[in-house]
Amino acid sequence: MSNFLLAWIVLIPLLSSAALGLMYLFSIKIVKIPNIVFTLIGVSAPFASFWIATTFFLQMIGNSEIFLYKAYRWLGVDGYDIDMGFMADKLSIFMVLFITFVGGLIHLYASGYMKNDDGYGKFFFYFNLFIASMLLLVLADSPIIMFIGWEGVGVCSYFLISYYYEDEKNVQAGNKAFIANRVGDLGFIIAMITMFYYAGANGFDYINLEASMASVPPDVLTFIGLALFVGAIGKSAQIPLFVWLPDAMAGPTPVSALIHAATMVTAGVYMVARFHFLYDLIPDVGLIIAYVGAFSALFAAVIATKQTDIKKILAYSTMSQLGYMFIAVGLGGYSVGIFHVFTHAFFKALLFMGAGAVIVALHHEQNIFKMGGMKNKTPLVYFTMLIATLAIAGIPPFAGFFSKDEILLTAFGSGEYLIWIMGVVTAVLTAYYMFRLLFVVFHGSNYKEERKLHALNKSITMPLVILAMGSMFAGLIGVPELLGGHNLIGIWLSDWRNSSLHVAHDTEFILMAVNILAAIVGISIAYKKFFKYDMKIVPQYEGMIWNKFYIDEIYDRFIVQKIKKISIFISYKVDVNIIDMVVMGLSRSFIRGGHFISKLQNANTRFYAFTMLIGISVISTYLIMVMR
Amino acid sequence: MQEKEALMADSLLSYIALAMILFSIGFLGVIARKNIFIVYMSIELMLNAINLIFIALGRYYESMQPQVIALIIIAIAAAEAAVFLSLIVVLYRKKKSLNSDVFNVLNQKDAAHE
Amino acid sequence: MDFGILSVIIFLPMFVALLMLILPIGAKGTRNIAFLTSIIIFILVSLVYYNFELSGYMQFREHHTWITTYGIYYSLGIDGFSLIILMLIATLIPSAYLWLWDGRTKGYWISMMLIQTGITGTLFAQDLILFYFFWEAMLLPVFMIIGMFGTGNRVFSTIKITVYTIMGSLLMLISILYLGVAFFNNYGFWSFALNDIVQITNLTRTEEIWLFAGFMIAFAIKIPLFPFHTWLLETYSNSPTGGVFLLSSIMAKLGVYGIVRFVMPIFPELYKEFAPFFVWIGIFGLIYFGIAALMQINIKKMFAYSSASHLGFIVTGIFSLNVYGMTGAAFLIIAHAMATGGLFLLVGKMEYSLGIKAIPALGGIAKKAPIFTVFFAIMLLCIVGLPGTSGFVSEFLIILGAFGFSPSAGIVSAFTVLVAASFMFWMFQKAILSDSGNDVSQMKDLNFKEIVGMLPLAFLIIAMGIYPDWFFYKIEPTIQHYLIDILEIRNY
Amino acid sequence: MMTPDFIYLLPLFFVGIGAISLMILSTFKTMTIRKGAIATLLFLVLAFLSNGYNLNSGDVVYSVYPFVDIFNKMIVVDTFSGYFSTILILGGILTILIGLHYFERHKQFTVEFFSLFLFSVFGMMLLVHANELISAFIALEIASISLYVMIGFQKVIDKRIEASYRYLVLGSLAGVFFLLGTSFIYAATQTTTIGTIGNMALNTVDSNAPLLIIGGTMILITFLFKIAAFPFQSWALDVYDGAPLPVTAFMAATFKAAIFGFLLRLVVVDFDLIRDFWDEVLVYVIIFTLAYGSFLAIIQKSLKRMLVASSIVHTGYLLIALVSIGVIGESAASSIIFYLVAYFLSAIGAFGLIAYISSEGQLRITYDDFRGFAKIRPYMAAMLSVFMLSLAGIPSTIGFIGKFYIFTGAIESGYAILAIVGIIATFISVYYYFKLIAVMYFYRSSELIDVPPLKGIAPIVISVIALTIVWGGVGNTLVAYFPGVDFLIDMANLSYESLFIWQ
Repeated sequence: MSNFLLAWIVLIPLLSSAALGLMYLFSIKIVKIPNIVFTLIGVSAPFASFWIATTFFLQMIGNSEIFLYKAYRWLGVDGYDIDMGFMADKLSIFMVLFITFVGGLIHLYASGYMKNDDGYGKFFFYFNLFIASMLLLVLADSPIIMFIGWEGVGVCSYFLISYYYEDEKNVQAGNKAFIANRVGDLGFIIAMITMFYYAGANGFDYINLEASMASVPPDVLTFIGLALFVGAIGKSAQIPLFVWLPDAMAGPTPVSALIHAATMVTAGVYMVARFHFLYDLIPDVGLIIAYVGAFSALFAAVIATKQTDIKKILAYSTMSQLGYMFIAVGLGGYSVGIFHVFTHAFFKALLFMGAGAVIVALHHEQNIFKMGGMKNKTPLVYFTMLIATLAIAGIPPFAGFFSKDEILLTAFGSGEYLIWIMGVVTAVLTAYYMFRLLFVVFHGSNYKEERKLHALNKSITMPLVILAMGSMFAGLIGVPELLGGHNLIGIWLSDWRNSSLHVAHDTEFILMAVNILAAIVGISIAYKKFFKYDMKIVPQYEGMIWNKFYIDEIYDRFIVQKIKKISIFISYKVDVNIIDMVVMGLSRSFIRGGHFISKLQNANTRFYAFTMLIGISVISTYLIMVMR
Repeated sequence: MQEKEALMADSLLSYIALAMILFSIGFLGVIARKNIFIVYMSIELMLNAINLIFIALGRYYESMQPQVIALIIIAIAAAEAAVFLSLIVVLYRKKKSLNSDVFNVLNQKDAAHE
Repeated sequence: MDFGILSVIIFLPMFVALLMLILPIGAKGTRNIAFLTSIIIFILVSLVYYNFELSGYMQFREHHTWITTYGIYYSLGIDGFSLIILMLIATLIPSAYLWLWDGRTKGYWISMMLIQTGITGTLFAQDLILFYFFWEAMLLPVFMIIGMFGTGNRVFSTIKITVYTIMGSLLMLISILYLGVAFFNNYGFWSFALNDIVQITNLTRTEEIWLFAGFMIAFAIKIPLFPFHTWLLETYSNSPTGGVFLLSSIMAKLGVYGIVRFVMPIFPELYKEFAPFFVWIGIFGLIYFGIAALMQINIKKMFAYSSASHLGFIVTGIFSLNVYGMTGAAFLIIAHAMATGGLFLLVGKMEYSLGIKAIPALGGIAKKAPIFTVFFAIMLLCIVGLPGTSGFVSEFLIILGAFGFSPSAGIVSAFTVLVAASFMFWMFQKAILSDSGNDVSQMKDLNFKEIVGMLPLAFLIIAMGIYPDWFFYKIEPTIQHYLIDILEIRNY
Repeated sequence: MMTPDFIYLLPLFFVGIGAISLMILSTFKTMTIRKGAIATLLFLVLAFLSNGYNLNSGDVVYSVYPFVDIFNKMIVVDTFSGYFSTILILGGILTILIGLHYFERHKQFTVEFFSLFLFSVFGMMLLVHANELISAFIALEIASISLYVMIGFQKVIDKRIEASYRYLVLGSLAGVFFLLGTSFIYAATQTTTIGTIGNMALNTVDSNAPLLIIGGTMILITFLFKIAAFPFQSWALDVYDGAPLPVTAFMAATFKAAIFGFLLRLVVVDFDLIRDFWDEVLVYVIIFTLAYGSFLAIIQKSLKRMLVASSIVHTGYLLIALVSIGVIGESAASSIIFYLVAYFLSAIGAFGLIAYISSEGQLRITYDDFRGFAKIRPYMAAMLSVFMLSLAGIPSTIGFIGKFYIFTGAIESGYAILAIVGIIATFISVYYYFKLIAVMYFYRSSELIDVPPLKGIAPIVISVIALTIVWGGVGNTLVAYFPGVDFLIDMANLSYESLFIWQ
């Protein structure tokens, strides 16, 4: 069995990234290397991984075999081994497939988008490194190996967000992302360590953990579950750690498309699904997850309705969609969640790339109210965007509809009506703000200046088309039985399926209708307000929503500034004025004592004789006392 | 016989008491008097007090040894006297004064000079 | 009489240094010979490493009487724990020499060689007086190198570190003498050899606590642990690159080494009894120094705080009384030494060519010096403890150990993932990446020698992150030996 | 083997004859300083050789009373005295060798100075040979009086005269107490011979015991004064500071050794029962001495005064060992002897080197005068650093070994508190010793640049001393068949044993 190929799925992008990095340094230091070389290596890597993954996929069809490959003993302390192991089961291989596929397309897109950037090679170095880490995250067979990938994607996203590092606020955005992720990682590590001590007795890979999970006391399980979920929150930008995601849009658009829409942010969802054996045992934690998801979804959707920066809108919508996914996984419908991850990857990547195309065409203009009328100027972009928007809004038969419908079905079916209501409201809002964007950008007519549009070359448009296909038909693999399809994704991920919910068919129909209705309502509101949208001046928003509920400011005021104050207090007050004072004060007191003593050295013979007399008398008195 | 012993002991004690008084006077002189001549004389006084003790002891023990010691001490005192007097001369030449308190260039306040 | 390879490793640099001192050779010649010496020593050390057997006991013993009357022996030996530090020294010093290559005077090189002698001697000594001997002797060249080649208020900081450190070591000396006397009263003959001292049985508990304190304070000052750290800032920010490099990456670790080598075997009971205290001191230091580093303007002071924070973490590891924590500590000693050492070298270059240490006055380095930035980033990520670098493995293990010691300690110590990241990335952004309009045109990128010098560090950092196991197997028996034979903890 | 008594007295004889003959020679006009120095050296070397012969000839440990019928056991010649005579004669030789340059440069010195010098050496040697209180007093006075004169020899300089005067007054004051003590002891025991006193003291009536104790204490007070221990230390700073540098070196290095030589003999042999009364006093004396010396030394600007103040501290260390004699006789006594050697070497090296440096027109007094000295005279700076390290007791110098013994002995005899106080004093001393090294190495050069070049005998001697110090620190009989630390310790032990041959 050619299990070692699993390692190569990760290894190929890793090696190519290493090669790219060295070549980049070489090219900036010694002799320029033409971009085409970088392009070939960089773009081919994910597709190669995709091809290998496909072979495994094909082997898996029909049977529920799990491929394991232990490359080497990563860490062996005291007879306890942790292996650098790779595991391909249906979940991970499924993830790998669309990560490599969408990732490859985005590489392709980036090769066109970045072609005039002088850091071209560096960009692909980061991109491949990111793909490698993401694949490691997905394919890892133990939490700790997963954590390596987990952090790898984090640092890649840091470097890619602060890609244009000359501008300070980009780097700050990167820092923000990294720190927020780190807060999550803190939870992850704590969870991992706890798991190690309570369940790691006979092996730390998922299989053994799953086996020994039952023996863990329930409160510890809850603790682990919550801590893990903190990690997921950090990665997937849910309340309260979502603040980094909007700022992360500072990076180049392909980065936003790949990392902050399609792959990395969904790692949290994947992790919850991966640890389903844990979360199955603690449904109440699952419920918390679902509520957090629902709140985040609603919250982000509300904020998105007032944003003017096209990428920010998409960022918030990403967060909102992630909220949907967490609703699903929280309620045990892991397969549903993954399904939405899958579809979302397509249409969200597509949206970002379309937005990127528009931005490029308009010479890096990002405010939607400075755009308009793109429909005629870039029809292809328009149509692809339209498809994607329909998909995200949840209009059948586009991809988004099925997954979202299943999520809401899960919510309703497991009796969490509050969550369900929030989901529906979110759906309305989603449709509203997405079409608002679409109308303003493509139908609106306040892009007056007649500058020549920036041309879009093949490598940008082609991925658009492919992804458009994806977002049109990706949903079809999950058509519910109800509509005569048989839910392939559900069958494929049968182990991750929430078997415990049974909803009557007519209820299901009603729910579907509600969803479609919600979408239509949203679209019609958007149509009313923004179709044929024409205003001479860019609207200035104020208020809570426009200011994102002041969350950033609150964090800054109540956390960052406080810590800075403490830091200054410690390093400039405590250390200098207290601890060092003690040390130096001691030495100074010695000097002072010396100066005092030296008064006795007054060079007066009679005084010296007198001191002698005193000394003698003291000693003699002592002797007499002793001899008594 | 016994009375003699006792008598001698008493007289010895009185001698020693006298010697100690002289000794203390000498010491006080060294401390109290400014004039270096008198300081010198006080020291001589102390030495002689000790001579007195030795001689009294010699009489008490009826041995010659203390007498010899006393002589030796006198000799040493003479040697010291030589040095002392010459120093007094030099000091007087320098400061035109016999007040011992004026010789204080070595005090800590303005140390660091040669 | 026969001197083994260890003696050669100790005294070769010293003899070379003295020779240089006498011979009329210029700075350049001295430098070349110093570099050659370090290479030879590296070869010798690799021989030692190769021949080192997998056991927790002392190897390569050398045992000669030195001062017979008082049973002071010239006694050397290494076990796994010293071995890795030895490997570290032998690897770091040639790279450091490559970095200090240009513009250093003769005295600088001689001091460096003498420091090397002191360090290795401290590492090998198996006799308390001999240890103290090297421990102090190591201080003098440091005193010289900081005072003569330092910057800023160097004389003050030199006197401060010297007096401060000597205060600690004098307390240790008193404890050593007391132990020697106790041994004499116990067995009727004098000996200061570690193997004999550990057999003392006639100490009352009070005495033991005092002696323990004497040792611990000496080492705590060297490390430095929480209340004894105020010498750190001036010294680090004022000392020259070579000095701060050795101070931060090796000597601080020798404090930890001293705890493991002497305090643990001599006072095993107290070691176990006070373990919680030191674990928490370490964690407290980790967070305290981490927060203190947050707002430092002077980049060297920031690194000073950060290494103090990591050393606190190391202390947590060695006191966690289980194999994970101790192995992690040993691993972090190496990882941190390489990362911090590399960072100080890089910063030293920056200071050398730009003449500024203040973070706000920097910025835009990345554009000028990409390779510099790449290495800087690697070291930084190791400090931050990113998976894939050696930093993560060690931090993970120490957290594991701390958790095994007490879950609360484990959870608190997990905050290390936040501590370093918070200020390191801020510094990276301000000083290296973002272009804040300062004139950094003087900044040169690394030349060939510097790249060669930095490569082994970077390579090891990454290799130890990706394949840590390969670096463990020589040390693990030693840790087991400590735990099972010395501390007699079987079920950790 | 048997040697005629005369041989035993040869060292004393040579020095005494030398003193007298130099006094005669000094009347000749043709006699220059250099010639006088050479003559002095000649006699000292003769004494040294004969003394070495005594040490090596015969048994390892020997003790004889030469010419018993004449001297009646007033003078003893044993390994102990031989060992100390070695130190003293060596001190004399080194002082002359180092100070020669100084004596030549400063006009006021004449050949009589050397005669006085030899007299003081003679007195000190007599002191360590003395086996009887009065002869000890005579020896003490010979040494002191000639020192009084030597100090005031440059009578044009105020401070010399004053120092001499102060020393004279206070010294004779202290001497009187010695005599007082002697008289009490005689009253108690009817003898002044060491050894007999002890025996008498054992079987004397109790009513006499207080006399004995008070007398002993009075003698102790004299010696505390001479070694500048706490309540009697005030003179030291002035006198040493006022004296010419070579004389200061001589006093600091050798006189202290001589005093301790006799004190040790007295205490070890005779005053067993008195010692118990002293111990508690001495503990306080030590603590105050260390504190006083440290406090004084830490604020000095003048290097000379700093060294003097620190010599008070070293007195404190020596007294620590003196206290611990009560419990662990041998090791404590030998630790005193060893430390005396260590301090002797360091002090004579430091003072001598400074004397040599400031023998030119411009004088280097304060720390600041030594700024950047390493740039001008690297080798001298290195030597000076070695002496400072040795005084501070940093490992790899003999000073460390000395401190090591003292503190070990203190702990062993249960005076851990004294050891800690000593350690603290050491810790403070690190500050003021290292300050000099820092000043010499870490600063740009100061304006004082005219330093005598490394020529003449003095630098060689000083460097030899420096090497000896380092060798004494790391010396190991296994490294080479060359006397190292062990050798010194064995010598110390032997000389200690020799005290008990007749008891």
